[in-house]
Amino acid sequence: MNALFTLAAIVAVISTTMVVTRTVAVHALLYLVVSLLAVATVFFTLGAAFAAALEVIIYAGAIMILFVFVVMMLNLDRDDADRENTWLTPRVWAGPALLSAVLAGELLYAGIAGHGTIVAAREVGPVQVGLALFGPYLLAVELASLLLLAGLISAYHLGRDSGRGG
Amino acid sequence: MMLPALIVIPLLAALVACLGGRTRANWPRRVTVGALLLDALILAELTRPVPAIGLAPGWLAHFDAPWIPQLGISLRLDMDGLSLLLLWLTLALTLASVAISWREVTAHVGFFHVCLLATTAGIIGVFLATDLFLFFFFWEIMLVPMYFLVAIWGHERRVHAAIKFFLFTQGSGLLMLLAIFALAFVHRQSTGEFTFDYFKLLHTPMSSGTGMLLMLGFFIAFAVKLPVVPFHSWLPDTHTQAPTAGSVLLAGILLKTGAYGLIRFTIPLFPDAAHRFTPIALALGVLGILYGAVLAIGQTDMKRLVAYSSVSHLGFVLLGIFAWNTLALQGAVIQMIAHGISTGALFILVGSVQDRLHTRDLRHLGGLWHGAPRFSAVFLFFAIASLGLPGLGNFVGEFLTLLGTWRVSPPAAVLGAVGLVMAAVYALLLVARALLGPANPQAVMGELSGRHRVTMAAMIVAIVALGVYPQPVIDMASPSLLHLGPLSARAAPLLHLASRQDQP
Amino acid sequence: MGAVAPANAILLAAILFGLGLAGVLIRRNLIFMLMSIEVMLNATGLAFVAGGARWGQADGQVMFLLVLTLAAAEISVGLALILLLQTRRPTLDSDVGNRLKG
Amino acid sequence: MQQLLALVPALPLLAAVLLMLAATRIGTNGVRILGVGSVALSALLACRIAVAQIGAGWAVQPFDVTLWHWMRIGDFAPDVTLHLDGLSLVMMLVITVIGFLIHLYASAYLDGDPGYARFFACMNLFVAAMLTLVLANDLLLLYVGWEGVGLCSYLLIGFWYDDPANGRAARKAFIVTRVGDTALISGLFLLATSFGTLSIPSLMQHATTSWPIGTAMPTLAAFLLLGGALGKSAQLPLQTWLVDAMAGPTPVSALIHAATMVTAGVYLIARTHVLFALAPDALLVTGLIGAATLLLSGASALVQTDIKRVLAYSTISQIGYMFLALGVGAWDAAIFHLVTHAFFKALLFLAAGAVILRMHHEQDITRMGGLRTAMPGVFVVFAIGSASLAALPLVTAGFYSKEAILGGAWDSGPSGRLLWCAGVVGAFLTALYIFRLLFIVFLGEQHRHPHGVTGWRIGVPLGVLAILAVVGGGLQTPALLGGIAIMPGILGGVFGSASHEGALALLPLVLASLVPLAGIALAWRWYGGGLASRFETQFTGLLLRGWDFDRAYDRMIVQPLMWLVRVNHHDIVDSFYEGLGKLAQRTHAGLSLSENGRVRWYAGWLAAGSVAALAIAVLS
Repeated sequence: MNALFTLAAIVAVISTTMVVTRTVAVHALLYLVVSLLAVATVFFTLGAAFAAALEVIIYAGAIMILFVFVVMMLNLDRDDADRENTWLTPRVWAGPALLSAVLAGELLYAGIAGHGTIVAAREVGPVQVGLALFGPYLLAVELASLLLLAGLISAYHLGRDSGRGG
Repeated sequence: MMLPALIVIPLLAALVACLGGRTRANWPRRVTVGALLLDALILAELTRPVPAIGLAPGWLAHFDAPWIPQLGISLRLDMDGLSLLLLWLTLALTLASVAISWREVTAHVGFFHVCLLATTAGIIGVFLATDLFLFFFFWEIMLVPMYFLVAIWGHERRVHAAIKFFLFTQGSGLLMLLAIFALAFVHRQSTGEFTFDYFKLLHTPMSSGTGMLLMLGFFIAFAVKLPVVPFHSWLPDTHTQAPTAGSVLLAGILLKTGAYGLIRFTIPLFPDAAHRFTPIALALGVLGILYGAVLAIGQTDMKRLVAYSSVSHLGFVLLGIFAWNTLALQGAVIQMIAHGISTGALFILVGSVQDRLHTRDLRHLGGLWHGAPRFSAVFLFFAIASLGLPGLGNFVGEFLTLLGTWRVSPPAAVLGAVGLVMAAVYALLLVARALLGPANPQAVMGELSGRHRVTMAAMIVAIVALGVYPQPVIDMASPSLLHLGPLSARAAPLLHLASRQDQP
Repeated sequence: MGAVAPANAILLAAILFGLGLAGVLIRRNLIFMLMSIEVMLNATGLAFVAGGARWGQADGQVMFLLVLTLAAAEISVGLALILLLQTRRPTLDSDVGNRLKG
Repeated sequence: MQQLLALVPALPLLAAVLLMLAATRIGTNGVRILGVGSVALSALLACRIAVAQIGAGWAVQPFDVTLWHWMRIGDFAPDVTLHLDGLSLVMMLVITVIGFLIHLYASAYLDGDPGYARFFACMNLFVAAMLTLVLANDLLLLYVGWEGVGLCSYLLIGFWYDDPANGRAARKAFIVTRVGDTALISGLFLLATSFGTLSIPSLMQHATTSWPIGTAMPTLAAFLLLGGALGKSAQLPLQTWLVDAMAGPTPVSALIHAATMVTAGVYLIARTHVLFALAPDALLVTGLIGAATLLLSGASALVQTDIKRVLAYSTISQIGYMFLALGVGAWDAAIFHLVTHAFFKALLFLAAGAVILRMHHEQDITRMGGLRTAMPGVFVVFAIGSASLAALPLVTAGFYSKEAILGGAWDSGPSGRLLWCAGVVGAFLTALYIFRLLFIVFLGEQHRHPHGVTGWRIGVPLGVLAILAVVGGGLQTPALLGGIAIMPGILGGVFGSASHEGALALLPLVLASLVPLAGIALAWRWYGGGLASRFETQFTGLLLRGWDFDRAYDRMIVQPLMWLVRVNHHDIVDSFYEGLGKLAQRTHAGLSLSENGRVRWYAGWLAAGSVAALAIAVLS
């Protein structure tokens, strides 16, 4: 299990790095899917099978499909990729990268220094999650549904405008 | 009931002027004049030799009504001779402002007169209120319409000037508000009563440090208004940019609220602290006289020059107030009135130059005498009044002030007298650059209009009368200043010592 | 089979978050920025799940579910906006869209 | 009759106000009648009052007229009270009579000037102010007249306002005298604070009773009053304005120099002589200043080429004589010289004016010459005036008054002898420069022909003044020469009975009378043939510029002040507040840079903030 975790983690990090650095949007998108799948594996190793399934279905499935559609509609071509290249000079990325590295370093430091004993993960099954969702978190679930509704309506509204060509 | 009427009538008139001003341009003007005359009638009724029954000696009228009794705030108005004098000055100069704006102001006539009346109402309130909270209320009320007067009808850099004016006065006003609250709390600590009543707050016992801090709070608020160097710098900008009527109101009356505040509040409320503050106040007064004069000499903008001369003149008022004797105080009061008239008149004259020639720049003027001898003669008259020629009102004020100051500090009096020499320099430079010299084809202006002429004539008569027979003014003001009598008596031994050391 | 330590998962989350942030900061193309945001959200979800696994409680996964909802809603609106922008202005450069400048 | 005293200053004042208000309506003739008539009436009234008040032995019955109470503040109660005694009577007569003659003359001199009415309004105001000055019973009222005189001099010197130079001269006159006035008003403060009153009689009484001779207080007070007097009377170091004051029309110069203004300082000291007597130091300084002024400006007069500037320096010099007299305590001699000086200086100015008028406003004497034949009348009166100024023995008024002064100086101890020497040298200089002027202008070759004739309104005043300049000496003569004592009689009530005449030694009298003759002889030798610049040394330029006082003041006072004014033109204090505003604006600009609308920057700042917050949380 540990080996699987390690492998998945390495894949996740590498593919995420690729997401950030690719110039062609579709490539980046594919790497993102890989990254999400790797994280889904991590979830699985952590004993959160339900979350892993959701990650694959909704993230890697539904959301990424949205991305694909949009990227297709945008008609990105060679020029866009070249432009991305010109935007990615070291002068541009050095500062933000350093900042992010510092932040990540701080988080890592906090993660390492924060706890005393290492405890193994305990499995949490879909039943438990379901009971929690429709028990104490009922209100949150309802709010989330409202949020999704709002997202749906606004996306529809905006998309309709864009369909008419503004 | 007459005292609140004095304040309410202009406010009501403002409402009426505003409502009817849409269609007929002269309607607001007439309403304003009517309201001012009505006020003047009431004031004339109040100007009687015998005070009403049941009032403390020196007080002429009284009004009291509860406002926020829980906090000890009431609508308390009282009038004594000093207030009465300043109210007369207020009404007269407001009337003059209306008269000279008759033709000059054509945009938003209704709102202009609303602002004028609202300012007047605020000023009247300031001169009457004897509840500190109410006083502060009026103090702030007079600012806002004045701000609009400058910002809407002013000249080139009016917004800058208006904001500067507002920031200075508002900022210093907040200091005063703090001091007022602190004073009320100090009073409650010592007596258990929470009140803003002026008469109850007099003689509030407090430690000397507290007294000094609170005194400074009041002093700075009034010093900004007066204005005292180094708080003067809003004044030249505001005066320069304000419309003529605004300048007249500012110079003539608004500045006097500062002096009034010093006489009415700062000194009686904190006599000991104020007394310890005397050397600094005298130094500031002298500094104001000289600094204002030096700056006035260098100006090429006529309005700015007159504005700086105001700084110089009001330095005398500060000297007079902090000289701690009746002579100097009387001098300060007369100087206030004379300055109101003479500087107001100068602003009117400069305003009419600006109105006709569209410039106030002395470098482009000159030779006005050729085209307008009468105008120039009047201009010369007020310039000379402003440099303190004996026989005119300003001289009486300056002389008495300096005479009183000499008792406290001869060097201060001598330096003040040096200021008179500088006054001659700037006044004559103003005259020479504007009026004298060869005829200038670009600067030909006609004579004054009828309304201007009447206004000017009245002001000339007033300033001459003040110069040759100031006794009525002195008599009217003396009871109010005698309130300060015990203070100066208390101050006397100390001062005597000081003057001993100072005298050669 | 050795159990995975949730602490390590937290570390992974931190790294992914950092990468995502770097993406947001570095990329000028809105599409890439949105993707990077997804990465960051995902990292957050990972942290929640790891926390839940540490204590054996369902709350971590509930939170992940909520984050997921949020991501879905956000991405749908965001993509719609991108489409709109694309039709209005022929660029997805985030630096050009600075009309909100104070 | 006593109540009518108020009318003496009131008539010219009223006429001035009327002239200002109704100038355009009454026409030139109206202006003439009103302007000249008011002073004439005033002069008649003054004479009538004089006749009524002068009793046996020429003693004057003093009286007061209180017009109204000016103000009452506690104990300080100055009144508007007129006081007539011998001194003010003499001054009043001089002012009104000479003033009237000058007005009459001016009515012709200024014919056709567009500012005719304005001119007479100012002239009348001038006379009114001067009368107020001399009749005031209260120093405060005196100060009103004092400043009023300054104002009128300003208005009249700058009368031809087209030329900015005239305006500058007028401003200079006003401001320089005002410097002196500052000293005077400080003296007023001192006196009023010490005694609680400014009424002259009670001041003098208080001073004698409470201030011992030679102590600090009377000395300080006397010095302050002296400062005022120096300014008004154009004595060192405040003499510079008077020469420039020649920018005004000639009648104005005559009025300023003869009847009004410059004599005010002499009058002030004479009026407060009790105080000065308490301050020997101040008196000594007065005498020394007088002597120095006498010599310095006499020397300057030697080289001037402008006819009016010669006379101006001459006036400064002659007032120096009066100060010298005051300095040695010869009060009545000073006033006597004031009177005779008024006669001959008015005569000289008016005659010079007649010359100038007929030479097309030419004032340069190097372009004149030989006018004797064309203007015999003017020549005669000018010669009489010059003789009187030079103190030609026995036949001129100037001789008697100058002898009175020198005699007074001779009698007053060792310092007096020194001053006497200065006076004698001054007498020599006086004779030299005035006859130089006379010879250059009237003798020698004729360069230009004068035009026109001299009318009666110019001729009559000249004639009257010429007579006065001769017979004026009859007011007071030394014992050796008849011992007439009209002046001492009139002034006796004020100064006490002085008795110089008995003590006057013969030797100095003779010596002093011969000196002017020597001066005239030298002038004849040098300039008798008309124009010749004999007196040319390297000092000439310095003398011409009046010893460079102007330049020194310019360097020491005017330029530093103007530098300050220029530097501080924009108000340093204000720049502090404006700086606050600028600071706020800069801060705003800086902060709004961060608000650049670029979402990545916001994210970056967000991240930076998180980094900082985490760093605090983690590392602490």
